[in-house]
Order: sequence, then structure tokens, then C-alpha cells
Amino acid sequence: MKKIINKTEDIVPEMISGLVKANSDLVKQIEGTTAVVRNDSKFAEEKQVGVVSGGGSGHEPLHAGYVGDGMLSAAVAGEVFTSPTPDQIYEAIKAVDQGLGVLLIVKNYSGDVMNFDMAKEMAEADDIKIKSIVVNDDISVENSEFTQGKRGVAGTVLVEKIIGAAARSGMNLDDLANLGQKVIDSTKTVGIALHAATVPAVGHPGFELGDDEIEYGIGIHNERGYSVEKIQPSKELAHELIKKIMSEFSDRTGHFAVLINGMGATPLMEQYIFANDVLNELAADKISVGFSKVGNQVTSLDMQGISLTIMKADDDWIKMLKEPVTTIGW
Amino acid sequence: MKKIINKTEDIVPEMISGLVKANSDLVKQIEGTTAVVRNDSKFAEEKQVGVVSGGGSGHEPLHAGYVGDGMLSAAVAGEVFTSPTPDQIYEAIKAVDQGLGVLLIVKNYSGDVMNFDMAKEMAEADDIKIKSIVVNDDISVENSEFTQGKRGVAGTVLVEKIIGAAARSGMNLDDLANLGQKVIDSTKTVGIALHAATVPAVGHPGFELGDDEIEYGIGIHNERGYSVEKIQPSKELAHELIKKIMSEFSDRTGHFAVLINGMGATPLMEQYIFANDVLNELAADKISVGFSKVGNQVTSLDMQGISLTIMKADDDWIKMLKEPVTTIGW
Amino acid sequence: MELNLADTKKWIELFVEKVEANTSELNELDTAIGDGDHGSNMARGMAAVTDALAKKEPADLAELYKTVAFAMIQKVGGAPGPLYGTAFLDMSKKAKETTDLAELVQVGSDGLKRRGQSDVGMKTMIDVWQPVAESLKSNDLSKSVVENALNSTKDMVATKGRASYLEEKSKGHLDPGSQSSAYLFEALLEVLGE
Amino acid sequence: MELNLADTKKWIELFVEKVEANTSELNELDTAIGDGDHGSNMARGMAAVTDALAKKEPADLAELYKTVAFAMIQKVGGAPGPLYGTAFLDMSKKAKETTDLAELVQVGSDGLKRRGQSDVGMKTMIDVWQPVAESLKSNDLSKSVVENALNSTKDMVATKGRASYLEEKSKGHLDPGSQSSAYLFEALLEVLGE
Ligand SMILES: Nc1ncnc2c1ncn2[C@@H]1O[C@H](COP(=O)(O)OP(=O)(O)O)[C@@H](O)[C@H]1O
Ligand SMILES: Nc1ncnc2c1ncn2[C@@H]1O[C@H](COP(=O)(O)OP(=O)(O)O)[C@@H](O)[C@H]1O
Ligand SMILES: [Mg+2]
Ligand SMILES: [Mg+2]
Ligand SMILES: [Mg+2]
Ligand SMILES: [Mg+2]
Repeated sequence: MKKIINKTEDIVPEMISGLVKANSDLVKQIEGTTAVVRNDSKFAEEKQVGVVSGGGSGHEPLHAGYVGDGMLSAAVAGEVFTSPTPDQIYEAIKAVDQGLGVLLIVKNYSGDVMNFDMAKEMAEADDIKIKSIVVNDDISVENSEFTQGKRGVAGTVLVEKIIGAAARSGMNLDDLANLGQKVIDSTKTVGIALHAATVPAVGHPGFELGDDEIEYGIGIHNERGYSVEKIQPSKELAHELIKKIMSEFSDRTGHFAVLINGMGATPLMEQYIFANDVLNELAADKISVGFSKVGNQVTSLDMQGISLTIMKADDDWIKMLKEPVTTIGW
Repeated sequence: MKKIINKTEDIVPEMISGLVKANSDLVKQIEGTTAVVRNDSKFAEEKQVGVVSGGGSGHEPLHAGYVGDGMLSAAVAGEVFTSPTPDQIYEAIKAVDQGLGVLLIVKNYSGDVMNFDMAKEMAEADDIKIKSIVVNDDISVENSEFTQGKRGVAGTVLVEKIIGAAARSGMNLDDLANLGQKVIDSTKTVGIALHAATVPAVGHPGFELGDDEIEYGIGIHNERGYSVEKIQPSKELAHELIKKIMSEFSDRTGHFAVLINGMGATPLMEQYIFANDVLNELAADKISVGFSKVGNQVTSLDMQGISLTIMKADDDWIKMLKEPVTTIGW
Repeated sequence: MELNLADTKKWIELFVEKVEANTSELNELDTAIGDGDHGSNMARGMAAVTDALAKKEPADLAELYKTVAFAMIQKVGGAPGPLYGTAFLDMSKKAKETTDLAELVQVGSDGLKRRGQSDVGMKTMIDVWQPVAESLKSNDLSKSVVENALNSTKDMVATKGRASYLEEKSKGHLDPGSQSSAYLFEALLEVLGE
Repeated sequence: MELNLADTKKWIELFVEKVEANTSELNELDTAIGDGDHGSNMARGMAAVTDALAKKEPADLAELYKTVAFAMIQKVGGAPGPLYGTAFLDMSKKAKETTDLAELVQVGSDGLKRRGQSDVGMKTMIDVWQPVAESLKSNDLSKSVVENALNSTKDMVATKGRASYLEEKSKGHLDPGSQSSAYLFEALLEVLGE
């Protein structure tokens, strides 16, 4: 394992410290935590419901990179691939509550759900109005009574963008939570890996793939997917993922939003080639794409791979996705 | 070699086509070329000197990702690691000239210099006012009469940002060229690689490094650097690069701008840790950092590595670096 | 059965030792069906517990359990932070009413179920806590009770936690959280002198 | 010495064949001291030359050279596009005045120097073009002239082009552009029947 780090146990605090130092006009660190909160001038001036997200580290720019005017009010970073602790989340909640309440955006992992729940209980004890929504866009895992449910992956950033825009526009907490749930229910993602990520504390890739193999349906923590296959041309990969995702939408009218997401070690060049194939096939299928974005948004350390997210989007959502924000990573 | 591509010869046109389709509100493709030009509403309305850059592909988001209001007017993409051809550059020049002339920003490689020179001759034949500046910020190569001169690397994006801001503010062609040269002369970069890039047509990494080795001074086309060493903690890497770069500046007063640049396959997590070490050491040395940026800006395909750019910057330049732009990649 | 303050502290210290001695074993178990960090997560928690106990000697059982709970909640994160944290926090509250060990462990197990929205048979640490709580009630906790409970998770299909994403493929592996809980109750048995 | 339109076309066709047969050899040479693409660059140019010649039969020498020049300028990019392009473009212009081969190749070599801001001894294709131009003038171009010119680049330190970044380490390798130029003049020798 070759990584540009110092001590393994210092990775997260040093990363957050670097992020904050390099972007002090946008964000500041909450003392004693690895949580960051908005530091722009508008933050203090304009009242809105606070929007807080967070989760294990290793998915950068998610979540700290999305703190800013029009997106998150604060983000909490846990250890690598490990949910942050409730006290840190609680500090973030307190730092952003302006009396209008706080919405928590949680990815559906048992650790995250439990830690955010505990933080919520702590905030409730302070009489802070608080709600949470749980993102579970990864359709490669079946949603059945026998599993934790579907995982939250790249679609999270689209949820954060829409909720951030709605919160900025003055939407109240209950409506935000309802909107968030609707957005989540309309958002579907599948990812593929060419090479697994190496967790620094582990020191080797989470799984091995042959020189010509890819895995469909992987998660963002080296969770295995639903099948290992020979690598195909980008066009075929795009076709496979589109087929899988679009089968989840019975109604193909109206607009869709598309996110092509790099997993960390896949260059933009490949992401754009894949985007070209995705957008060509959707156009051929007469699916109207109202918004599209390509880049490393929700990564998995140094995983080589890509994910495709498609959202059936109201016209309003498309507008909200397109609104300018002042964040590091959007 | 595992890459998300179709046919090797289609990489660049498909990449540009994907980029343009996914960002049609910002850029459009110049027909028959792999050049992209601004497509925002302001472009037609506001007159300014055109700013055109370009070069071999494989450095995304450079250059097409920096086309937009406040940065480049157009960008021309060549084959992977190969300068674009003069006729394509010429088309880009014609597409952006509004009668006030066009400035070309060229990276110092003989291919780029020659192709842009030929394009310039073609444009001059059309009576277009045209000048060019050549970026050569990579101090790991000696600048002597025996070499092509120093290479143009990550500092290019800072040059494009400042020139873009100045052009937007209405600066004329001659002044822009002078400003560009001053900025170039004040910008110094050194990079390190943990793993070489794999050129798709070649199919294997450009060079091999041991499991615990890094190379100092590599270029953005797999050019070898000045020494191969055992990997060190991020702090030591930062120290080595800062020492090398700061020795180029006799005057350490005033402000500096800092760019920490990922080479393509190095996660943001590592870039922020490195940024933390760089900014800590500069602060300890009482160097005032007026602007800093971290991310994949000038990449080298799937190279694992990082570069550090430091610019001695006028107060005006710091302001220009901070101005908002509407581009895909800044 | 009761456990006084000194013995309970010894129990926790032995638990810390066992987890620290087996950190990579726990990571390995979690690599098979999770994300490979259960050992690291627990070790971070154990260091925090040690620190907290060194900083302030707990005055009573309730304070001791609370110290353990807070250390784990604040330093572990992931799944085990809230799980162990809630178990020990609920035990701390209960310790104000009773010092009966069987009752305390049952309250801890109930805390796990509440926090994890889970129950026995889902291939989680509850599959160790619940049988242990029951054998404490009938006063026949033994090494083999703990071992059997742990081993019972091997052939289960996980329906909670990260391992559940593997569905059928989660079979054939011990549950990492059950292994760390087995260390907890093996430590208890050592304190009880068995 | 003169070369008529048909023979000049044959020359170019043979050049195309040689480059296409040796694309990976040229890439390998460029991998050692450059970025590994000289073969791919030249092959792209050769395909364009073939296309252009197939599309329209050139009416005279000037048109033929211009066709080759434009195809390379528009399709190669990198260093060899402008270099070969300029050489052939200057030859095309000169061909309007003279059909003397020695004069034409000298004009091509001068074009390389102008475009590349370079001269002999810098480990570039000029180290093949210039000796060839001179031997054409004295009417003693031969295989060994081309071979010697090519081999002379081996021990040079590059001072122009990508190889110059290697400084001393560029020694010991043939210059890739000189190799492709050697193919050009070997093709010429074949047409001249030697
Ligand atoms: N919902 C749940 N209820 C009870 N126990 C759970 C639950 N989710 C996870 N666990 C326990 O947590 C253990 C995993 O811990 P760990 O690997 O440290 O956390 P993470 O899954 O966050 O990486 C599992 O082996 C299981 O025993
Ligand atoms: N300034 C120059 N003058 C003359 N020839 C040059 C110059 N720069 C490069 N060359 C020639 O170009 C060749 C490299 O071509 P190629 O590898 O295709 O281009 P690139 O360097 O753009 O990758 C060199 O071997 C050399 O012969
Ligand atoms: Mg974990
Ligand atoms: Mg090249
Ligand atoms: Mg785990
Ligand atoms: Mg080359």
C-alpha cells in the first residue's frame, strides 16, 4: 500500500484540517470534532432549516465538500468507512440550528442510522426540532425484510443538492423531510468496480478482481456486488446499468437527472466516455435528461470504478439541481 | 490494462462528446473538431479578448473543464498526450474572436508550441490579432540552453484563471500577454508519482516503481523525474517539495497562492492530508498564503501522485484567483 | 448473582485486554462479511475506556457502566459504538435499581435490540448477549454457553448490519460483533473464577 | 536528380507502408526517451495521407507534396505533425520553381529547422534530413548514408523535443523521429532503384 498519509490514526483529523485550511472562506471546523460547518457570510445572515449530513470518511468530496450556501449547513466525518459518533453529530446540529430545526441526511448503514438516531435523541433533549431522512438509492441490493435494506451511495449528493436548495428557499422542516423522502424514492444507483479500494488500516485491496474482470453492484465500502464479469466496452457497461436502473421506473415520461460518478481512481476521461454512452442510449430511448453531472462526487478511497445514478425528477427538482452553490466539491 | 473505454482511437472524440452533452448549458463543440467553446448566454453579449488553450488529452479537467465565463473562451483537445492540430486550434480562435484579439495559452512542449504557432500563422493570415504565452512552471527540469526548457504542468490552471479573470474585466490583448508572462514567471511546480500512468494505446504503465518507491519531479506525460526514493510520510514529502520550490523565490514577502493537484488516481483524502502538511509548514515559515486550492485539476490519466504549485502573487492576482467562474472543472 | 464494583472493573479491564490482543482477528472476521474494521473500531473504544477509567475512579456500578458507555459512544462510531454504548448505558441506569448481574445483562441485551432494531437469529452480537443473559438467570453461564452462542452465528444468514448485504453468502462465517461479545463474557467468566 | 509525379507518389506510398509496418517499433523507440506515441502519431498521419491521395489524384508535384503536408498537419498533432507538415509544405512551394530532388529535400530540412527552432546535432529528425539533403546534392545518397545518419543520433544528447527533458539520459537511444525519417529516405532509395 502506497498512500500519501502520515499515521493511519491521524488520517481523518488531518484530512479535515487540510480541507478547512485550504477553504477557510467557505467552511470552518467545529472545535474538538471532525465536523465542518459553513463559514460564509450569508450563513449567519439568512435564516433557514439546518441541513446536516455525514458518515464514514473515504468518500470525499462527500460530505464536507458539499457544505456551503445552497447545500449542507454542516457535515460530520467519521473514521474511514465508519459512521461518526453521536456527540460529533450533536455538535454539528447545535452549530447550525437557527431555531427553525435541522434535517439530518443519513446514508442507510446500520452504524450511520444508529449514530444519527442517538444524536437526534440528544438534540431532542435540547428541544431542537429535528428530523432525519435515510438515503437508500443502491438498487443492486434487494430491499427485503431479510436485509438492512438498500445502501445509500452516490445518489446521496443529489439528495443533498435538492434539499440544500429547498432549505435555502425557506422550506420548513416537515416539508423538507417529505421532499427528501420523495427524492430518495425517485433515485436509483448501480456501481461497478474495476479494482477494490484499499482501507489504510487494512493495507490491501478489499477484494481481488482478475486483470480483465469487473464487478457489478459493488458498494462504496468494498461491499461485493451481484456479479463478476469480463470487462466490456463502455457502451455495453452503460447499457447494462441503464437497463438495470430503468427497469425500476414504470413511468418514463417527464424529466430525469443523471449522475455519472467516479469512484476515486477512475480518471475523468473514462467518466466522460461512459457519460457519452449513457446519454446516447438514453436519448435513443427517448428519455428526457433535464440535468446531468459527471465527476468524482461520492468516492470509495482509491477504488477504480464508476456508478450511474438516475433520478425521475420533478421540474422543480431539475431547477434546484441547477442552482449555483458555493461549496468545495459540487 | 482495464479502462472504461470503447475503441482506443475513439477516446478523445467520445470524451469530448460526453463532456459537451453533460454540460450543454456551459459549452458546445465546434463542429468537425474536438474543440469546445463557451455556450453560456454571457459569451455572446459581453465583448472581451478571447482566451484559447489546449493540448494533448489525458489531463482532464484541463483544458475543456475550464471553458466558461471568467476563464477560457475555448479549449482544444488533442489525442492522448499529443498536441492538437493547427486547423483545430485555428477553428477555436475563429470561434472566439470578437474583434479584440485572442490570447493563446500554450504549455511548453515542442509539439504544442509548434502546432499553436502554425495556428497563429493561419489566424494572422485572417488579420486576427493574436498573441501567445508559453507556460513552463515545472522546476524539476533545468532550464538551460540544452533543453526544450521547463515543462508546463499544473500551474497552467492558475494562469488560465488569472488571465480569464483579467480578460473578463476588459484587459486588452497586449496587457493580457504581459500579465500572463509575469504570472508564469512567478509560478513554480514540482510533482511526485507513486504509480505511472497507462497510455491507452500503449497498454501498460509508462514506468515501474517499487512497492515502496516514489519518483520526484515527474511530468504529466510519464516523463521521468529527478530521483526515485522510498516513500516518506506526507509531512516529509511536503517538506521536500516546499524546500525545492521556495528556493526559487528570493522574495518571500507578500502573498503566495498554493495549488495542491491530484494526478488522477490519488484520492482527495490524500490530497487534503498533504495540503494540511503544506499549509502547516508554510505557516510555520511565515509565508502568507492568500489563495489555496486542492483537487484534480491537471491530471495525467490514471497516474497516482500529486504536485505542488506555489505562485508569488500580487494582491490583484489573489483577487482574480478567487473570482467566481462558471466552468465545469474549477 | 452479583458483581461488586471492583470485580466489575476487573471484568471490563479483562475485556479491554482480550479485544486489544485480538484486534486483527476481529478485523479479519469483519473482512469476510463486512468492511474489515470491527477490530479497529473496538480497539479505539477500548483505548477510550481505559483512558476514561484512568481519569476518574467510578464511585459505583452505575458510574462505571456509564463511563464505559460514554467512552464507546464517543469514540467508536460505526455499528458497535451505539450498540455497546446503548447496552452499557441501559445497564448503568438499571444499576441504580439493582445489582443483579442477570438482570443487568438482560437490560443490556434489550438495549441492543432497541438500538439495532434487531433480535436473536439475525447474526448479530445479540446472538451472544441473549443466551448469556438467559443462562445467567438460570445460574449456569459457562464457557460452553458462550462458545455455543458464538458458533451458532456461523450458519446464520445475516439480516442486520453490513453482512446482510451478502444475503446467503454471509453464511459460513462467525459474526464479528458476536466474537467481541464472546470476549466480553469470557472475561466475565474469568472474573467469576470459572 | 529529379523525381516525376508517379515516382514521387510511389515514394510516399512506400513511406506509408514502412511506417505502418513499424508502428510499434516507433512507439518503442519513443517509450525509451519520449512518451511512446511516435508510431501511433505517424500511423495516424499515414492513414490520412492515404485517404487524401485516394480522394483526389494530385495534378502535379506541388499538389502532391501539399496533399501530404495538409494530411499530416491536420491529423498528426504532437511534434511530427507540424514538422513533417512544414517540411512537405515548403517542398510543395519549392516544387513550383524546381523539381530538383536535392533542392526540395534541402528546403524540407530547412523547414524542419525553422519550425522546430532546431538544427543538426540536437538528436532530432534533422539529423537524418540534413545529411540526406547533402548527399543528394553530391549525388551519392545510399542506404549507408541513411543508416549512418540515423545511428549518429544514438550517442547524441537530445536538446530539443521531449527527449531533452532526460538530458544526459537521452544518450544511448535512437531518436524516434530520425527512425521515421530514415523510413522516408529508405523508401526514396527503393523508388530510385537502389
Ligand atoms: N442492527 C444491528 N443490531 C445488532 N447488532 C448489529 C447491528 N448492525 C451491526 N451489528 C453488529 O455490529 C457488528 C459489526 O461491527 P463493525 O464492523 O465494527 O461496524 P460497521 O458495520 O459499522 O463496520 C456486526 O458483526 C454485528 O454483530
Ligand atoms: N524541436 C524539434 N525540432 C525537430 N524535431 C523535433 C523537435 N521536437 C521533436 N522533434 C522530433 O519529433 C520526434 C518525436 O515525435 P513524437 O513522439 O511523435 O511527438 P511528441 O514528442 O509530441 O510525442 C522526435 O524524435 C524528434 O525527432
Ligand atoms: Mg465500518
Ligand atoms: Mg506525444
Ligand atoms: Mg465493520
Ligand atoms: Mg512522442
